[in-house]
Amino acid sequence: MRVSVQLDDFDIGQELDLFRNGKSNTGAIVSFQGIVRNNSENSLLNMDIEQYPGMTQKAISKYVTTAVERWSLNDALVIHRHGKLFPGDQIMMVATAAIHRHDAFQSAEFLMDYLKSRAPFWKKEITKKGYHWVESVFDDEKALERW
Amino acid sequence: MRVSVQLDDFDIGQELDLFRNGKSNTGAIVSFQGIVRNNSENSLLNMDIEQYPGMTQKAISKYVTTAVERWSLNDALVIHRHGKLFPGDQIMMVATAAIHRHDAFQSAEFLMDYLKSRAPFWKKEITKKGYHWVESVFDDEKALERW
Amino acid sequence: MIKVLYFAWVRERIGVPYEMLETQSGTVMELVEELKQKEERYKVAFSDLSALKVAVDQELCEFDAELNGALEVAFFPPMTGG
Amino acid sequence: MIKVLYFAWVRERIGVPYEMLETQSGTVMELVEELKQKEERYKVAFSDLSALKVAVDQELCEFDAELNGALEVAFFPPMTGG
Repeated sequence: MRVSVQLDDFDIGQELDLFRNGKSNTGAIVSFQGIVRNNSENSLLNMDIEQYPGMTQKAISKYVTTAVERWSLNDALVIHRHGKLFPGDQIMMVATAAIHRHDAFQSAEFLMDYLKSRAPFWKKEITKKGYHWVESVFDDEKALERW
Repeated sequence: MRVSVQLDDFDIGQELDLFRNGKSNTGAIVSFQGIVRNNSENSLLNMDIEQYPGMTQKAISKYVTTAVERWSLNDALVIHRHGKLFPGDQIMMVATAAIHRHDAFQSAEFLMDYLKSRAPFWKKEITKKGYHWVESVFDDEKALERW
Repeated sequence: MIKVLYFAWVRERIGVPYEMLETQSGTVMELVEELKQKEERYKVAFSDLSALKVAVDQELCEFDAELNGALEVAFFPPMTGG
Repeated sequence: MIKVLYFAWVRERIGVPYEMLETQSGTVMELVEELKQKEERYKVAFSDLSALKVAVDQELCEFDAELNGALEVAFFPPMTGG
């Protein structure tokens, strides 16, 4: 299990290669990659992600531990960036490794749902007209109910 | 959209990097990686995957087209290997790109469920004691019902 | 003439990956019966049709599917890819 | 002394990322009321508590949570990571 909160970009291929090695009964790896997407007017200059330094790592680790136990995962990985990001940049990734695909899918979705609404990150979008804080979506909060 | 049925291994990092480029409203990419896992006695020497050459590409493409339409995907990718594979080798990968994570997750699961039970591949496991054809699992057939 | 293909253990039981056949059978089921009459190895391979799947011209179908004009019929166990 | 932290637009409205406070408040809610009495900017930031979340010692909690012995309280809007 690894949780990294970082300013720097990451190489998803390298991360998945490291992640795959050494568990001879892993049959399924699911990864999720979050990317800064432009807004509908294509006016996004950049995004700024603020975090709560003391709490972030701890909160994510708690959800990762829960996922590993609940779905008997062989391994789980979360990388989340903060700071200034541009359209097309990677924001974060999650990877889960399991014997069977269903556990890998379910746990990756669980982690994403919790990261979205419970990990202390806040996104600010900077456009030509100014900036605004991204508002949380009702659906994201709602998504937690199924777990 | 790309479907490749091939003998050769692939580099998932390179594939995901290519896949990510050039769709400015993609916010979510989900990937699935299937890996040859050893059996419970750790006696697997290798696996041999047979295919129905004329039909494989066509059948997979049909499910990919269905997924892209049903979940408004920006892109989808399937790579599936055949031939002789060893424990730890990659068997296949699926990747889906969408605006929102839920569509990317759902379509990747849909594609996996259909590939498992509807793409013409057959796995043979070779162990020290001989070989046997992997039997289809009731759950895999059952998984199709939810789509 | 129709091309009949066999995969996985069906291929092993019948002994060839494919064969070209002259047939008057109107449906897959009739073709199966015709083959079973021919030789023991077909009887063995087709003994339990619930363990088999069939594709006509590379499309999955049922055993009561018609053959009219088909170029290819394939018999195989349930798929296990992915 | 307790460290009070603010994030995102809460930080912007209050004007500082954190401050050290001497307080007798027994719950988060009492602390919020105490701050609102102090200055207009707190009143603005805490005007709609349903739009805010709170963590005591880096654990999410409700506004009626007790403060006894807590080292850190943080106020922020709903998270939008991932």
